[in-house]
Amino acid sequence: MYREVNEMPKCVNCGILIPTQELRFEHHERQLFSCSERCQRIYDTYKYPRYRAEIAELEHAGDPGIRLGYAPPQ
Amino acid sequence: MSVTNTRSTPLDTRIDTDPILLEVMRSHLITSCREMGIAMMRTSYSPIFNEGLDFSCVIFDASGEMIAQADFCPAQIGAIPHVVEWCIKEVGPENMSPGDVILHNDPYRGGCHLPEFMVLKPCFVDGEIVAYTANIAHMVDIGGLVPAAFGDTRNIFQEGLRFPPVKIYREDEEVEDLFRVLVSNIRTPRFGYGDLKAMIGSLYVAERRIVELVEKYGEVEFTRCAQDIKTVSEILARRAISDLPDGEWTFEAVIEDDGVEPDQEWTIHATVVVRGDEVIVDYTGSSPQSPGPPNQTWGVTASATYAAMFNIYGAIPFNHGCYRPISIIAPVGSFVNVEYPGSCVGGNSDSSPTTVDVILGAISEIAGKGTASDGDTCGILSLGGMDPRSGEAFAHLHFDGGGWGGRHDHDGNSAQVPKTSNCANTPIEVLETRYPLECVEYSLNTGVTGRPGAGEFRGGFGTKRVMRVTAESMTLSAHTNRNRVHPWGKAGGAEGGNCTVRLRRRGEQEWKTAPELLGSISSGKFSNVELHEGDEVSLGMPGGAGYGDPSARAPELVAEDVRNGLYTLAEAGELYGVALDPATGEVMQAETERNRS
Amino acid sequence: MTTDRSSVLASAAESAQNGESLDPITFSVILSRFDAIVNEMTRVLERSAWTSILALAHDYSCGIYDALPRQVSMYDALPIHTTSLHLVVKEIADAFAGSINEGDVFLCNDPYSNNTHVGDYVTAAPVFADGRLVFWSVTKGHQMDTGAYIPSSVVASAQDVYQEGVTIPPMRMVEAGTMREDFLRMLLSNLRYADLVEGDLRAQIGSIEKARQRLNELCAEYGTDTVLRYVDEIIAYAGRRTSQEIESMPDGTYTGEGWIDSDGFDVEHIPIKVTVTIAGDQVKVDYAGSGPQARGGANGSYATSQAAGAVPFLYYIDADIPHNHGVIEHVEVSAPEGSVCWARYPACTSCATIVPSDAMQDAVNRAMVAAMPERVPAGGARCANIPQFAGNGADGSSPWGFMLFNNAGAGGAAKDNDGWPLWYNQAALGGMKIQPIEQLELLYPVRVECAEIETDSCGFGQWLGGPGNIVAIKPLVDEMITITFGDGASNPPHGAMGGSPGSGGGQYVEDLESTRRRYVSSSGAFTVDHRRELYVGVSTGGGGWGAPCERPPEQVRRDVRDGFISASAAREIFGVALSHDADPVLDEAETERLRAPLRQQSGPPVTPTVPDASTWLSEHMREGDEYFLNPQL
Amino acid sequence: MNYRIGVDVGGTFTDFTVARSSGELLLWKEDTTPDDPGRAVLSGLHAVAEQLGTDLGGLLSSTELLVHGTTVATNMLIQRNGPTIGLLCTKGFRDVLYFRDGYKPQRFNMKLAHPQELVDRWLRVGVTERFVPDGSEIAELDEQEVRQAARHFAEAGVKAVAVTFLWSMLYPQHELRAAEILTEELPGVQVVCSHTVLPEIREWERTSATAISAYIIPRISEYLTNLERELVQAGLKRPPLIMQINGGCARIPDILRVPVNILASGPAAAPAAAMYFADSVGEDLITVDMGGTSLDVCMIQGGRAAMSRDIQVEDQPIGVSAVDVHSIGAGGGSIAWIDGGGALRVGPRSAGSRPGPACYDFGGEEPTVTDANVVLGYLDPDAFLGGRRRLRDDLSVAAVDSRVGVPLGLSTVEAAAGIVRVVNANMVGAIRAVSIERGLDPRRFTLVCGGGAGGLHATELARELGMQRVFVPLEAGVFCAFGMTVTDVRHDHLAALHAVSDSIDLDSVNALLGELERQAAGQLLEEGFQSSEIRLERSVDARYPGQVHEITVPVPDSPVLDAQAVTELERTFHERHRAQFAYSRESMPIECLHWRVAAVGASRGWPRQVASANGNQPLSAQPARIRQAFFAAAGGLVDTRVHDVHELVVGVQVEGPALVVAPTTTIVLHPGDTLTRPTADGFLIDVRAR
Repeated sequence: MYREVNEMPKCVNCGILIPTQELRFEHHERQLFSCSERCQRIYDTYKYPRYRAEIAELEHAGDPGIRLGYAPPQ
Repeated sequence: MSVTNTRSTPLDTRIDTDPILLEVMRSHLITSCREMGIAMMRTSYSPIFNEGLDFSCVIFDASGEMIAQADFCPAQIGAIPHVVEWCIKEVGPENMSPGDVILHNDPYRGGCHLPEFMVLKPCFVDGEIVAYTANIAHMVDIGGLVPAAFGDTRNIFQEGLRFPPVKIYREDEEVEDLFRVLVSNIRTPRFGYGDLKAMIGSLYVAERRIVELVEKYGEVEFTRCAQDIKTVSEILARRAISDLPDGEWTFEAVIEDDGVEPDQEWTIHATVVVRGDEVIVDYTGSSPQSPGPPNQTWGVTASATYAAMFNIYGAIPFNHGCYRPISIIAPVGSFVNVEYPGSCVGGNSDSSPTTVDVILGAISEIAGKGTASDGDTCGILSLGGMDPRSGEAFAHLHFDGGGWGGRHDHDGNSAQVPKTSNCANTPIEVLETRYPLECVEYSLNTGVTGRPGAGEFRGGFGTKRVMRVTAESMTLSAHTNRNRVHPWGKAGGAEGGNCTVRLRRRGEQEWKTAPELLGSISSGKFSNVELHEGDEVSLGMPGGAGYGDPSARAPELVAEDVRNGLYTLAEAGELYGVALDPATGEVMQAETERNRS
Repeated sequence: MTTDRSSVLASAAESAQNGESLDPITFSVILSRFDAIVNEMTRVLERSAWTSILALAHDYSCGIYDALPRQVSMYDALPIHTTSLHLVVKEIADAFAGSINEGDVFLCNDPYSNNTHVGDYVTAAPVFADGRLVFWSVTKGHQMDTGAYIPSSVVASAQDVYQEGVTIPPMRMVEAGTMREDFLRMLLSNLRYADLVEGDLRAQIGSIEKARQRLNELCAEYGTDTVLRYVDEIIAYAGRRTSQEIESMPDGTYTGEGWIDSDGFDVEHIPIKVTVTIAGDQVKVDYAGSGPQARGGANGSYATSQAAGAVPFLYYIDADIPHNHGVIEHVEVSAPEGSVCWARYPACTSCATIVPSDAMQDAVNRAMVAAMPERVPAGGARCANIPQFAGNGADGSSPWGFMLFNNAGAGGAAKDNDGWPLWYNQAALGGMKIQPIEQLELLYPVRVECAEIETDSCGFGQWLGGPGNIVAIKPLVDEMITITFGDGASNPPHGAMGGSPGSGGGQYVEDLESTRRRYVSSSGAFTVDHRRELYVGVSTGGGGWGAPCERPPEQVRRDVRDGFISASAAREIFGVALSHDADPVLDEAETERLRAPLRQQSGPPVTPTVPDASTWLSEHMREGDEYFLNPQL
Repeated sequence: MNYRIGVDVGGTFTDFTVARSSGELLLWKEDTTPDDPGRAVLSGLHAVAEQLGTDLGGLLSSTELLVHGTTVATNMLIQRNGPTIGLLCTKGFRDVLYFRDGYKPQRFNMKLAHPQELVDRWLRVGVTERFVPDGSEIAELDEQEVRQAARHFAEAGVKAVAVTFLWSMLYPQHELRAAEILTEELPGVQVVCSHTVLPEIREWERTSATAISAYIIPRISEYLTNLERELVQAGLKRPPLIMQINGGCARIPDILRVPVNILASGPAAAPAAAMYFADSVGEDLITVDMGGTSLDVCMIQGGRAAMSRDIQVEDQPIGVSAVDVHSIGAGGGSIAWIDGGGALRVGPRSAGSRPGPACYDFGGEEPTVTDANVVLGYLDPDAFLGGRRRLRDDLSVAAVDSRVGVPLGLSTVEAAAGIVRVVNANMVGAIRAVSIERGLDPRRFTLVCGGGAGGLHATELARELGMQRVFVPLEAGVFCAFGMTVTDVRHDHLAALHAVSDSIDLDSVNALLGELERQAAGQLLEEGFQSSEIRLERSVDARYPGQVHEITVPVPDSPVLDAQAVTELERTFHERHRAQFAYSRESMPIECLHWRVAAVGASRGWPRQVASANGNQPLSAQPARIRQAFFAAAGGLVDTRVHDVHELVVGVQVEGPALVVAPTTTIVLHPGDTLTRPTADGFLIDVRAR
């Protein structure tokens, strides 16, 4: 069935669209998507530690942290 | 599980391929890319290709990673790895057959913007995919609201026709009805069709070469070389990075109005983190995406990032290996990673140069040196209508050269398109033969608004072009930057000039901005203005910013600029404190000293 | 609908006597079977569609064509499609000649491949029997979005084919039973509400697939050759009856003129001129002299120009005659290329099915009414007051949009019959449906504030035009984007044989705080603020037929009692005097007195005879209100 | 001895069938008494009891099932002779009935008149009140306006009021309150609310069903309540059941809650009756039931009668699910008349039973189809209703002559033959509507012919349509009444509960289904069914999310709905969707809206013999053995043999021209037609093609 790009997952680290292969990984009991091993590592070692608080905020709005740095549009 | 190792996984540095063979193989591949380019240039219809060279030819290995390219448009080279990688993933190699060609231009799927058409061809040997060849090129018209695409579009539907991965060739056969769809939705079907065929033709050229290679050296050898080619570049890239001190540096700049909300500015904010042999470029802190077209797709942002990084790489064979040490973080739905159905046609041309300068700005903090900001706009004008001579519809995508920023050791180049797009200016004669336009003036832009920033090493001059409409009527749209924001100076250098788009109705004396003449929102970005025969449009490109204290500039250089008509005597005085003899133009040392102290 | 087909039997019997071994019962069974199959297609599409424009409003047509292709049945089709769909089917057949296989489905929306307009998506499947192509099973559905630069499938302000949406020339969508997913994905990427549109496309395909199965059954049951022989006879039968009908019309040359409100920008009152020639059993309809092609979407395509001229003759002849190729071939339509009736590539034809076509139909009615008053109705509503609403999904809602049909104008009166309400336009002749208000409110973030008859909106006459109505829509989220295409507000439906024109009607946005109103011409694009604004449409009534003073006073009394017309109109125009009770009492003596002078009056067979005749705006605009001609977003 | 009784009130006759546990049947016809149809029911039951050698009390006290059907309501709509009614609706929406679905059929027919609403516009009143889908009350009910409306209605003398507010099927508060006020302001005026009649979305169908209900309720409520009272007083132990348009029956209180269900109530029993003979006639049938006033046609394929939720009666949609019966105003009582254009027309106006056809001698002066049949010699004046009524053929002749013959310059017989030809053509049209016009070839079907007047026309209708076989059951004259004694008892219950299959709350769904099942089954138990005789059918209206219309799919038959059952449900939905619409989108979940439970009480199959001689003995007066009857094919009036039904034992064969007289109907055999009696059940006629 047709999937518009905005329905496809984005990499939790770099924000790129993940067309088909959904590389899932578990992170602090959360199911997350990343586009590659590298992004997963960068998320673990840089993005998450650095933005822990902001990410927690976003998660309340159902965003795993891909819209970091500004209030999500809606 | 949660990874704790903060370093990138240690690199396997063993290169067991004989270095000679590796070099042969690599140059062979690069030559193949060049051949693709030549084929493209010779067979394409549109000036943007055979003159503007706005395309890139690339070869990927079976794993979908770039192994070769010739020096083409960096903005495309940086994005194409992702386009190809995601394209292969979405279609699935198992669904590809020999002779298939896949067409793709979806900006939300790693692409740059709609006009950037990418064709991809799997190369088969004995029923196995051994490599892919791809060509990414800028189609002038793709339907939509604006002929030649660039204006103040508000969403993807206004920008034109979008192709997620779709097979346009099946087993060496044109998928005819799909071509029909394509040509019925673009204003210049003959060109569109011809250019697309040229792109596809170039894929066949490269494919032949690759097949030769594989047949000559065998698939195993070929595959190993492909791996090693990338590894070698990665090793060199990581070395270059390791030479930098670890640390974080931040820089930001703004993109002025998006054509929809004139008074709003859009921030590109980057933090460059150096960790040993890898770099993280984190755009967190950039603005949300704008309603108008200057947003960057993920691919554009990645390209700009790589383009900037390559400045510190130096001469490294350019392939996927170079990307591996670089990680990018681009918040979804932000100005640097636009989300469907956000508009984004302008990001690739006019925002990405600024992004590059932002990264360079940050890096220069690290590496010292650095540069002042370039003009950073392509000064794009989209013109479309009926050509009375051919009776055919035409669409012209016009861009011109701006001035680059002064470097720490020399002046900025003049009249050169932004560094993200090493495209050439379209020659006047070609312009006039191809389109119902007459070029009234084409010179360096020495005007006060546009002139470059002064500095020990001044910025380069932009161009000034005036064109007159020779058709009964045509529509003009524009997408330019730096109409209000100035390129920033460095190390005491003055800020650069502004871009100007002015219009003059036939028979009138004075030049007007689009808002003055037509009440459009923005003077730099607007869509489908009706021009009539004899109307004129003037495009002044901004000069780059200056590097270093102007008073440190060698007076002789100033004198030479004046001799060359770039500065007036008066300007030499006010900008550089250099006094010249009105009669001879010689530097008057004593007076100059006095002015400068 | 039950129509008495006894004439069918008679005719078949007669041809049976002519030596052909035709069995009258088999004849009418097969004739009705085709209609039944098309009905089933219609139902499948309506019941399984995803957007209200198809599932509720019924804006689509289904048909069966033979291999040539000739129209075999379009039982329940929209008139504008009835006489034009064969053209695009032929384009498709030609485009793929030689490579048409069982299980294929073709798609086309290209007005320059003889489709009607870019909003109409044609899906066609070849039907094979005994290994040969014998029929085409076809649906044409008006899709909700075409990927135009603003969210509508009918963008009056688009200036070329590139702005009005994605053009799909004949295209193979399903290949031997397998959907071409990559093409589908590509197509949907270029449309808004992709998920709904995919549903609608699949529903269209389902509908033609259903017909394919049924046609196979039919051939199996009677034998392919037999079926095809009866197809010939069915077409011949319609042809014979049409000949008889047209022969009974007075030979001669007749001219008529009407006007289109505007070109979508600043040119107003574009003339539509027609010359109709009836000779024997053939009709020629020529639009020479009509205005030049428009800058915006008000242009006709070749297909619509062909249809618009022919449709009136489909309702001049006996309604019982099946509308197949045998009828169509009796009417020949011509229009100058480059005119507003038939535009040149790449002109925008987004409104082709309605704006030019409705006026073209009514021009024929204007031309013919005096010659054969008993057959020709007064002018019907054109397509004004069918706005497309859309929200970009701000305020948390997801992007939404729908086309509202409930405010459509009414049909014209005919001799012996008052006009129907909700005519939509001459292209539909009442053949679409309104959306249940509860469905609208359930599916979209809007509230319907009212939907009722508008008093005195109908054309007056011995027979009344149908009444227009007033509908008020309150957006609940967003700046509601409102895109209206349409016609007839300043050039209202004409009255015939002494009847008066419809009101013309109009639309406005009311600011609920200041009560200021922004009146908008019959086409334009604007927004309605959900915090303080209300969209109000007042649609036109149809034209009246015959002198009002001939309408029976008791009938007029009930019209007033029920609010179709006002007491003052009854007195002044109908010459009927009534008491003021809720159930008024007729004053017969006074009525006689009032009617005497009215009976003396006489006028032209058709009114108005000049452009820009509507007085609705001047009657309704108040101090401080503004008027906008074709506003753009 | 136990009895099961079917009583079918037609426009002209009231038919009775009494089945005995021993298997014997008793058939009876009684004149309908339009002013108070109950009288005929009672007097008929008296007569029947007498036939059975007992009295009314004796009969009713041992009656385990009395099913009653009536076309009274249908005829009210057909003849538009109902009372003036009012309609109260949400302000701004008083034209819902007028706008309809905005769809014009026959759109190339410029002379097609717009259908007349059941309530004139001046009596459709809008009042301030409004709910919106999410349940918020954005406008309170303005009670003052309701009272004003009531006064307006009072002045207009309305007999009933329909209350139809937007969204009332979800939020009935305003309708309920408005009804209270109206009842209080308008004593004696009945008030019907749309949320009780048709609690489904779509205001037009709901409003129409409610308006129809209001239009018919004054008459039927008075009638039914009286009837029940009298029957119970007379000793009936179990409450009488009323035949419903859905082919099942229900109790009177249920009917009065949803009056629209009583429409075409009689004819809905036809399929049950017809299927009873499936062994001898097969399962592809077209049933026609021609009574005094209307002709009802029903299509049965593979033993299943077509059902529909889109039925319109006289252009008014009824919304509820119904046996797809097509009715037109054509019957023995249909009046022949000359229209303005000088054309001979028959119906839809009917003389009913009072005054009835001219020959009844109740003062009727207009010629009816029955009169024509008398004139043509098909009806034996002395044998009508087994001789219980002497027909005055002289009055028939007079009526046909004066009203048709003379004006058209035709002889009496020619005029009568014309009347029959016209009414046949009308009936053929009705049969075409359900067969040929749906692309079904009637020649594959057997014409099952019921109704007192059916046998008179059956062979001609068949011939006209090219049908070869006609079946006339012994019970033809009381066809539907008979059906009622063999029909199932059925109760439909539904409730709205929104659920999407991928996030479905199984507990609440199970709770809801359980509740619906308790209600439905409970009713049957009260009505004396053993739980072993009760069958529960569960279904749900579902669609893909985003779709507009639903399809009804069966809910898996597991005691509780679990994840697996949901998967099952999804699968069924995809399959049905593909079967019906030729495509499905299996990657999508499904959205469920209305949950339905039908409880069916299976009718106990009693042994069955021939309708007992003694039951009918007194009915069968001796007919004249030879009569003059008109047969065009035979060149006019010819001597024709007349057979009594009881002479015709199984295996007999009769060649036309001939007349076969049964107590409740007469069969006309035209030259070339051959009648046989394959079983005791009835007669099979092989129709000679023209």
